[in-house]
Amino acid sequence: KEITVREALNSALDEEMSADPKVFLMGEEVGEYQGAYKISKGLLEKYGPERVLDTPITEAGFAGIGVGAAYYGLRPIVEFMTFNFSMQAIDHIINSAAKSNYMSAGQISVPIVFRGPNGAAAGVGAQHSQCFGAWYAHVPGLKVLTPYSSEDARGLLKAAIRDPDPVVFLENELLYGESFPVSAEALDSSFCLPIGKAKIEREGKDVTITAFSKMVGYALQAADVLSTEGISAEVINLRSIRPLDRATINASVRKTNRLITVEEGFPQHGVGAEICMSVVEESFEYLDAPVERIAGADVPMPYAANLERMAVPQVDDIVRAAKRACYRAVPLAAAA
Amino acid sequence: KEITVREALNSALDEEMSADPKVFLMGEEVGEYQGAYKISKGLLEKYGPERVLDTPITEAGFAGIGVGAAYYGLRPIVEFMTFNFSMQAIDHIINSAAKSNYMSAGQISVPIVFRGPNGAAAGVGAQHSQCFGAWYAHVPGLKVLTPYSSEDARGLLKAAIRDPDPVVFLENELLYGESFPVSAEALDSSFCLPIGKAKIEREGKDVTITAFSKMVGYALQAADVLSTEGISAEVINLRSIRPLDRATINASVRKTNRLITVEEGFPQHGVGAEICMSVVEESFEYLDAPVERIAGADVPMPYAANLERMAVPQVDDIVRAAKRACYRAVPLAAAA
Amino acid sequence: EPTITVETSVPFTGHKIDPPSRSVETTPSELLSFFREMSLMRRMEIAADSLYKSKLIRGFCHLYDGQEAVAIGLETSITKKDAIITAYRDHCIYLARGGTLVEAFSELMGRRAGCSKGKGGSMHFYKKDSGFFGGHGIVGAQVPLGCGLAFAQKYLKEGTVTFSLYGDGAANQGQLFEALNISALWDLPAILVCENNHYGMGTAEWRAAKSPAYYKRGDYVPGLKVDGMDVLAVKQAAKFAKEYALKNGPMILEMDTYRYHGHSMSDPGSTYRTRDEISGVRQERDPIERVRKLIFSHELATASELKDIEKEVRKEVDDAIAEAKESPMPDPSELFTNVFVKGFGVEVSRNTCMSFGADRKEVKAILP
Amino acid sequence: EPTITVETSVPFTGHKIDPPSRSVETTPSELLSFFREMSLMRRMEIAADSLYKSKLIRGFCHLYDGQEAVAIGLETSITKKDAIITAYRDHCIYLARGGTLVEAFSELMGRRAGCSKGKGGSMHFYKKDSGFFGGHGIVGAQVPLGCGLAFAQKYLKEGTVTFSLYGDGAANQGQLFEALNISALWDLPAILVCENNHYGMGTAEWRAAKSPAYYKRGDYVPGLKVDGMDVLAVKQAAKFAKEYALKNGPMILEMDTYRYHGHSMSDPGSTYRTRDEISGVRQERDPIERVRKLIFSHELATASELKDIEKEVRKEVDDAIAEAKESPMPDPSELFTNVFVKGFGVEVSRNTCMSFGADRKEVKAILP
Ligand SMILES: Cc1ncc(C[n+]2csc(CCOP(=O)(O)OP(=O)(O)O)c2C)c(N)n1
Ligand SMILES: Cc1ncc(C[n+]2csc(CCOP(=O)(O)OP(=O)(O)O)c2C)c(N)n1
Ligand SMILES: [Mg+2]
Ligand SMILES: [Mg+2]
Repeated sequence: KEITVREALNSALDEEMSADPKVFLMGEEVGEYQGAYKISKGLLEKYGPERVLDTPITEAGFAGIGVGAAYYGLRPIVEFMTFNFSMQAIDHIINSAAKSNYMSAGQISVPIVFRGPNGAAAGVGAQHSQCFGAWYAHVPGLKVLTPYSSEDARGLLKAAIRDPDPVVFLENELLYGESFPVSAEALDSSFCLPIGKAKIEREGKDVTITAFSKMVGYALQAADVLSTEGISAEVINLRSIRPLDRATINASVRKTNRLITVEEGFPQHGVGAEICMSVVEESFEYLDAPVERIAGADVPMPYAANLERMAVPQVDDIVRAAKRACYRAVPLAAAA
Repeated sequence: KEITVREALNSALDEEMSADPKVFLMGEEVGEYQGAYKISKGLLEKYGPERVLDTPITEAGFAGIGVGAAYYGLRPIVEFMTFNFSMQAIDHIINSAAKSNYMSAGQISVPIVFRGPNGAAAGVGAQHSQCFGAWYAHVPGLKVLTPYSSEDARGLLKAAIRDPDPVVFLENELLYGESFPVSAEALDSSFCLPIGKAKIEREGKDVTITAFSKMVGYALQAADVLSTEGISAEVINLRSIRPLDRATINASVRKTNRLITVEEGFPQHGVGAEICMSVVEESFEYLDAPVERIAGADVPMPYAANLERMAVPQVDDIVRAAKRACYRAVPLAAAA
Repeated sequence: EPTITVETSVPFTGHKIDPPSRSVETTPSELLSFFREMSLMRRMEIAADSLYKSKLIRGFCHLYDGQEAVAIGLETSITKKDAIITAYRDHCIYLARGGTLVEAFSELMGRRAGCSKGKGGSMHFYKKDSGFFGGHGIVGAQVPLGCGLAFAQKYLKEGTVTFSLYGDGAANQGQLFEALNISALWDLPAILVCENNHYGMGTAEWRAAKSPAYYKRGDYVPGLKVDGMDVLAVKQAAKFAKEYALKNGPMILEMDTYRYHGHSMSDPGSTYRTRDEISGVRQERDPIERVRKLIFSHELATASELKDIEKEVRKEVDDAIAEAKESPMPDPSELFTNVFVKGFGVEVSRNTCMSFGADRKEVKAILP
Repeated sequence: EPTITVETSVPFTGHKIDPPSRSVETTPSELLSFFREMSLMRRMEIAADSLYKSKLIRGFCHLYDGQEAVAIGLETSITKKDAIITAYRDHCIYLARGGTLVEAFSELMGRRAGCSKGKGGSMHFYKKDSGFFGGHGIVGAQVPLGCGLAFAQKYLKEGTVTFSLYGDGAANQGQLFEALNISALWDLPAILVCENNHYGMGTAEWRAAKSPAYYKRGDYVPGLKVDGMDVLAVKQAAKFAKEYALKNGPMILEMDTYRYHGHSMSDPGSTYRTRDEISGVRQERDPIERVRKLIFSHELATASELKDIEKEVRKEVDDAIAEAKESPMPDPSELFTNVFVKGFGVEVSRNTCMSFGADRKEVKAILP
């Protein structure tokens, strides 16, 4: 059976709301409008205005209210219409949510989910296209999840809602309408994925490609192309950026000896940099080629279609990088 | 002659305000109180309340006003009492300041400086100790400077104020009172340092240590210790995290073949990760040992003195890492 | 030219201030130009709708039809030395400030001839040389920015003011209250203009605001409620506010207006309001029809003369679209320009490209 | 026990609401306990000052002496099921909510016995089991958080309320206006308590607020101005506000109060206000002295009996400090606990330690 990512998210919300009366959803247009991207369709009707709350366009205010409700023991799901607007509320995500359990030595836990579309959409320009993966994953106390497929979306969102800690849940608008096959198991209401575990989407032996969110699809396409040229690529869907599944990444690199990281966000201090560092820290001697980073261009997102396309990684960029890594052996280390 | 970092910053502000009537200073307690950390001492008296403006404790409001004034052609210096509070204004720093020149294809430039103490102070706990270096340096359109010495403070702040683009200027409270020798040249009112250039604080041949802000001093101390053990460490003071001076870093690593990165901030997606990536990208074959990252512990900052000390790098951590790098040669690459 | 005195549709309502008179002076040529300019805006937005549907405009696109009287009325009372800043619903403000149709359509289609060279898009129009500072996508952000423009005007002793336009939804944003307090403390010539079109996306004003009396929301700052569908009322209010702000500091103008289109192109605009409501406004309050009636009642033009203007306007728009379509996409090298004022230095560009993927030569080769 | 009726020092002033009566009922034992508890707080803060000066307390430390009547008066009218949240000036609120001196001093000195096990410090006290939710360092942030507590109370149909305390400086923060609007829309039992001590750090209220009438700043939300130096007035106001909020939604209480100390330990507190001002308040409005006088005028205790209480209090504080000093620093392993509720899993801890420097074994060895 196939379902869209939108259906996956919607059903995860629905099931968790039905399982736990402390779960509620708040955000702009989540209720009567059924969600700006229709993720919350039908929930207001089913759970009523006490549990599906339309807010004014005041992110700092409603995110703070969400965090306070979580202090008290409720399980809020706070939707940002897009994560670009989470910057207005970021102090509450970092200082009020991420740090409270630590500062209170465990007295004040914060079981909250911040969710919404993140990163580049199509044609929405510089202020509406930023990826916040690296920023949030920089900060201890948060968990940062980045679903790709419908299974990811369901399993990770359900995990996030049940989790006792603050979770930043980064969706992708362009994936909402995409369909993916899902197993019967993944459709069961008890289904849940572990937080902090990457998924090997495709096994391979010549080169490892890490990606998250929409870029997982690109990495898989690149792996298809590469296989026609005799290169066997292993594709890792990170699923969680914090905690980062260093074990899975390093095990794969120890097998393939080559690594390409792919992300749509800005390169500097990005996800690729951290993955490179983690492999250099743990598996340096296994690397047969320099790690290659494919990232968004280091510019604000342009509007024009041709520039926009150049500003984000394309399948072909991944293919070229992988080929480069595979055909180039590492020179012997220079003498000390 | 020696001057403190506080005097260096104060004189830089004073000179640039006197040189350009479009430069003004705004922030909490910058005027009558002479600055929460006395950086703006005497400026209200000298330049009057039109150019030294005490603001209410409303960071989003006054940072937005600052950015608007910069759109119009003024050169605002916005002081955050500490950068922790810049999160309330971060949308203006990112979306209103960093992206406007790009979105307007060059029509709306934003000559503004956001400055204040950043990172860990002493005993101020989790909400007042965060380093925002990696976050801001993630974002194109910003320049991010991190002075260490009095010369840095003067030269970089003057450069920042004269620069036509938005600059995030990250000071360190614990350095304000420290004295450093300064040359006559650096005391001249025409003095200015180039943005985007690192400084080799100490030449060496066995291992490269990169650091910024307070950690430069630790790295220099570590280099002293290492030299007594026959290890010659090259210490790079980054000065600018964005643009990052990849050329200087890579040239050094190509010489020493070993790299230790030091930062007080959180490790994941931090400055060390980016430096590692940039060396892997450009100088992989020169590395004789894995890059070692020394960073703040991956936890919110604890208050207790013993925990706090463990949460930030100590000189000894740098020394140990450098020794490890120097005594360990890189194994041959595993066969592909 | 004779002056004509017209009574505004409804009286102004003041908050902590005596409202201006309902009698507004105008002239035949002014009324005719109102008609022409508002018709041009209306036509531009309708054309943008079609271009969007034929996929020549992408992403978000927020249309202004219905609200034209605000843009035109404001412009009538101020000069290009006064500044305006607004949100993403910015096409018509841009036009009112002197922008051209070709630049507007080119920007909408992401072409080189666009006012932001195709890099900004629908939400990010600017015309700094005539005091238009954008075009901002983050709800509410433009208000502190506008107060900052007013700060600069006062700092430079220019004797000019800034109008910051924001919606009823934006009116609840905390940063407005912060910026207003500072503006009041510092007596900035900042005029906050709430374009109350009664919906923020799908949310009716009363669902987003406990007190939807936006002209009163400045509390200690005076405010004026204005019929934003009556261009002469807007003209009168803008003049009044400018004089007030130069002398006393900030003021709020609430413009009672209406957007005919949905919020943006993905919103049909009909799930949260009735079709009757929309057609009622069109019939009774449309800003262009109001001016048409005034022109007729003062016998300034015949119905067919106005039809001719409408035809001209339509042609102007069609010609501009044709011209904009001829404009090429931006040169690929533009991807890396304008990040900083001076462009990237060589070293910086190298870094950047490296990060971007080591061999994306098609971009890299043409960098400085 | 007989009830005593006392007139508040000054009348309440209401905004959009009829104020409660000036006549407050109390009892001899209540007055004596007011005296004792406020003296204890006063003594605790003076002792913290000394500990800071002898470097046993580090970093920021914000003292509450002068403002004691607010903490005590509130507590008198509510139960531990009602919630309180405040800023960094939190020691005495913690005490009022039932926290112990030993835990307070231990926290201040970063010891294991601290209410946050030494990990929070001066600004981050909590006592969730009796409804105290901190202790927040970011000016203004506690107000939306408090409204969120009120949201939960309403959601769970508990019939309780939340008091969110904030300063006059914080009162200008935009997030307050955002949270208040939402609270009003949703009828949350949220009471915003502005502790107006007339200075935000070195800034006098009128320099930071165009309208320093904080009880009116809710605009459409009712407010009450209260003499925050009069514990009985605070008691009356808290009772009134709780009843109101449960029925109608949010309300603002402005407490006119005063901090004797500087803002924090680095501020002498005398550059932006005169010594006369401070001593004037001490002489005429001190909350403890007011109660002392009431006790005398109703002949509930003699001067020497009150002195005895003060001696007891002093001893209590000294004993607590001695005990707190005995408490060890936190175990090094605590560095990595409480980041998440369930602690780090093994793999995560490995990652973390790696990032932290590959060999910092002293920490790593003791992790799970
Ligand atoms: C901070 C922020 N939150 C949410 C959005 C998404 N958004 C864009 S426009 C809009 C509605 C704004 O309504 P209003 O202020 O009334 O202006 P109008 O669109 O009616 O002109 C929303 C929610 C945004 N751009 N910025
Ligand atoms: C957002 C933010 N900005 C600045 C600060 C620094 N700061 C801490 S307390 C304070 C003054 C607050 O004054 P007020 O709200 O009146 O409370 P009081 O200290 O008088 O109790 C400032 C500016 C902060 N903690 N948070
Ligand atoms: Mg609206
Ligand atoms: Mg105060």
